[in-house]
Amino acid sequence: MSMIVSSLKNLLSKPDTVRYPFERTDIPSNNRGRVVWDMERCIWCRLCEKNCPTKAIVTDKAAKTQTITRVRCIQCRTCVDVCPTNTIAMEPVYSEPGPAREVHTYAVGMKKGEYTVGLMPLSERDETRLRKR
Amino acid sequence: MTDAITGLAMLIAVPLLIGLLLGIDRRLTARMQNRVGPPLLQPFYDLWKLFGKERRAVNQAQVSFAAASVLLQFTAFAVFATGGDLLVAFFVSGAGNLALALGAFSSRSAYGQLGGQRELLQVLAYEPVLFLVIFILGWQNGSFLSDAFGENLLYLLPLALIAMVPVVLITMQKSPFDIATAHQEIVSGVYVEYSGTYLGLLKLGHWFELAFVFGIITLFFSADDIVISLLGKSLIVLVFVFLAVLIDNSTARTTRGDMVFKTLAFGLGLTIINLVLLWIDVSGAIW
Amino acid sequence: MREDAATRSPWILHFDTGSCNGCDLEVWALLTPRYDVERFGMVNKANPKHADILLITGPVTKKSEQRLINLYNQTPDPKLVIACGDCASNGVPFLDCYNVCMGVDKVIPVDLYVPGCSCRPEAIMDAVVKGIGMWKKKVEEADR
Amino acid sequence: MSRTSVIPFGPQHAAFLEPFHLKLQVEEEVVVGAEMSFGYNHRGMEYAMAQDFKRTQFLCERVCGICSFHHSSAYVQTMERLFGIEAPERAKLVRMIMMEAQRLTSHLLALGHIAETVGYENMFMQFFREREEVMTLVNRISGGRVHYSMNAIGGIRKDVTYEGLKDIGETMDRLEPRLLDLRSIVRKDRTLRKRLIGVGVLSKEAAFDWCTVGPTSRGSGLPHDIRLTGFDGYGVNGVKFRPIYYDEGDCYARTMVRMDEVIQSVDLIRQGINLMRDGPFLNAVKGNPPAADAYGRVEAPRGELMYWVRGKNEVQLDRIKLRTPALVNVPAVSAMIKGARVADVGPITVSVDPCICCTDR
Repeated sequence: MSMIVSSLKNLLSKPDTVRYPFERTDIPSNNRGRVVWDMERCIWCRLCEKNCPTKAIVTDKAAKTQTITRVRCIQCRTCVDVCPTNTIAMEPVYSEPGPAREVHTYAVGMKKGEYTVGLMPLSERDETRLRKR
Repeated sequence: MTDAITGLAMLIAVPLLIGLLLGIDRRLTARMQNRVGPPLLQPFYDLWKLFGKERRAVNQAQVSFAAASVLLQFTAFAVFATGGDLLVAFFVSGAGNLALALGAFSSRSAYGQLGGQRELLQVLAYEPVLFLVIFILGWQNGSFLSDAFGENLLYLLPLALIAMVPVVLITMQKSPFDIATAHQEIVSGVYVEYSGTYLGLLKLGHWFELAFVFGIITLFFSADDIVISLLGKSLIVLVFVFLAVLIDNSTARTTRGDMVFKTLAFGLGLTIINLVLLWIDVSGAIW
Repeated sequence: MREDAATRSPWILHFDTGSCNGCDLEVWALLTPRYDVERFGMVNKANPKHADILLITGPVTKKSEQRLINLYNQTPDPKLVIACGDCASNGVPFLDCYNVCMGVDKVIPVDLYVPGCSCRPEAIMDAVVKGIGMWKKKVEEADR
Repeated sequence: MSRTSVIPFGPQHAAFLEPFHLKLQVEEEVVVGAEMSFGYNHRGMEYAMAQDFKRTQFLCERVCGICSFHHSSAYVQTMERLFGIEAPERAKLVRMIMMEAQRLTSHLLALGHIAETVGYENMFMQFFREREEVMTLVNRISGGRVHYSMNAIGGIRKDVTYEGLKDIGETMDRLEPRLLDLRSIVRKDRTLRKRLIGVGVLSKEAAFDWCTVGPTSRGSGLPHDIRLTGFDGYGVNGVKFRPIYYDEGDCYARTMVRMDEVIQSVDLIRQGINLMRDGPFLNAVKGNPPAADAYGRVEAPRGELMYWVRGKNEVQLDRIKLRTPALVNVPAVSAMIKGARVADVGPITVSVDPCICCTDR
């Protein structure tokens, strides 16, 4: 087969493209998208916080919250594996891009899948840089 | 008077048609690569966006050369559209290409230099062929004035028309002959140092150049009925665009030496054979 | 009118500032048949002078810092910077690495962050669509 | 009159995906000298990887996204040797299947990249279309498109299900005829052959002297393949393959090595699926790495990838050292590039498949 034949064949066949924003792409059900908490089950063992390779998770036992910085999470699924009570689950949906780096806080008493949105705390270096402006 | 009006109408309509043609070209390319491709009006969006960008130039000479290039290409097409001399249009268009190359040379960027050099090589490769085709057209027609073409030359000059294929490939910046704008080698060659409005100007100049080259192709066909004549002309152009896209999608880029040699051998060879056949025909030997 | 046309023709410049190639591949996947961003008029120009959107991947190593600044300065206004991936957003997988600036926003202003390591092509496409939505604001900024 | 001018290629250039700088000295359009500089991608990975041996499992995937699974396989293999354990057979076969799947994505990327550098846009698109098929497959199997995160010290973290294996087999059946079509196109296409044959020749002796590995050395007639040493699934009884090599040593030979290896990978994946038996998939390890050293090597898509680790009875490692294939292949470009035309610089550099994030780390 030569490329001319292949080109003509492609011309006559349906394009391979997924018209994404207008059409859903096939994200598989086991896709490592983002982690969510079902706070009813959390026993505050802090294993997820300790095992997170990028320190994306912060557990606050006093305030009864689990906080994750979305841009710090590398979707390694370690937290899901170590959780003894299946509190943490991996959703196939990926985190949304946005103009700010979001921090999601899951607290006891929230409905399943609900969270409050905050902004990523600035490091010292960031603050000095912003002050300069 | 009517001539002037048709000429004026052509001056406005044809660049718009060229934009549409480039849209078709991009769409067709995408479909051959199994993609959906951009909307048909994409070239207009691109151009409009470029005119809205920040004006930034490396030096003043560059801007003057860009302006010169556009003006010359426009003049070439205007001469053609208003029924002027083909030879004048040809040389003015060539000067436009030279201005483009000089604009690239005026910046000290290595890619610009290479692009300018390659642009000149391209001119060297396709202009003799184009010149010979124009010559053979004019000779057959008995006049070089573009509005004096009223005869159907397609069956007399088929080989000369085929010789236009590499010329169209080069002017449309299509592989295998897109060496002056070789994206992966020298980024965008002659256009590399231009940005925003000035890049938009050069793109517009390129549209005028294409309008002139496609205009020459349309001269091959003509009929008494104006509708048939227009239909035939546009059909030839569309066939050429389709061929260009097909060749673009099934070849790798050649090197510069190959390009010059192949274009010259193919184009000049075919036109000369056509010329010889015509000459034999005129003397009444065969056909 | 001006921003309307511009939003239909965002030309991109992709620059790898020390990433693991994961997000770079996804940027390339965008250009190829399956995702084909040329539907939105997006073309990879690889030339800062022609670009509108800068897709930056990687945590910005010390050596590519200056190059990134140069590319940013060479891009004519209005322009948009998208940090693709976790490492471009805040450099996180490379926490302990000594030679990184920890994120694109430490070097040049960033308009959009794409989370994910590596970020999915859909996420980058979402970011570009969002970026196009921000274009009007950008044009006004450039006019000022 | 001869005048040399300098053309800078990179760090940001259309032909390269990654940042590396190539300073070419050209006369007209003939290259008379080339100077390469690296380091744009140097993050300090070796230091970071020595901080926590558990985290390194994920960090080593981020050394390079194109051969992430090979990196993590090499690392866990080294750690298994350090701990003195062996992964179960099922885990080994899963590793082999995923490594070959990644080889498919990597080689299809390299092939598409070569087509792109010679201005063959359509072929680039075709290769990437097939590549996307493999990408979605590995996404379905492992949950990630680029970083699979499947390996664990002592086996794999999660078993591949029966449906998963069937899915792999079906995808390979779908993919194979299309890859064979592409191979016949690459074999026959005249313009591509004209651009690649005889360009960037690296003789057998030179390939040996420059210590090249992987497809670069196999394109020069050295049948050198680490898979023959039988690590992971390649050592399982019943897996058969022969290294592919071409004698010409030019860009076209290197391209064809990759093209044939793509077909070979499909075959190896099928063999792996057929040999798969039920059984354990993880021999978990306890404790910190002992104060000893170990090395492990795998055949990454670009060639031999070697990890060397020395533990110190702590979570931290004393030293981790990796030797990546691109590190030895890329310098060989300077031997191929002399006397080439500027137009050939792209194909020559890309034909060794430079992976700068591996080289610089």
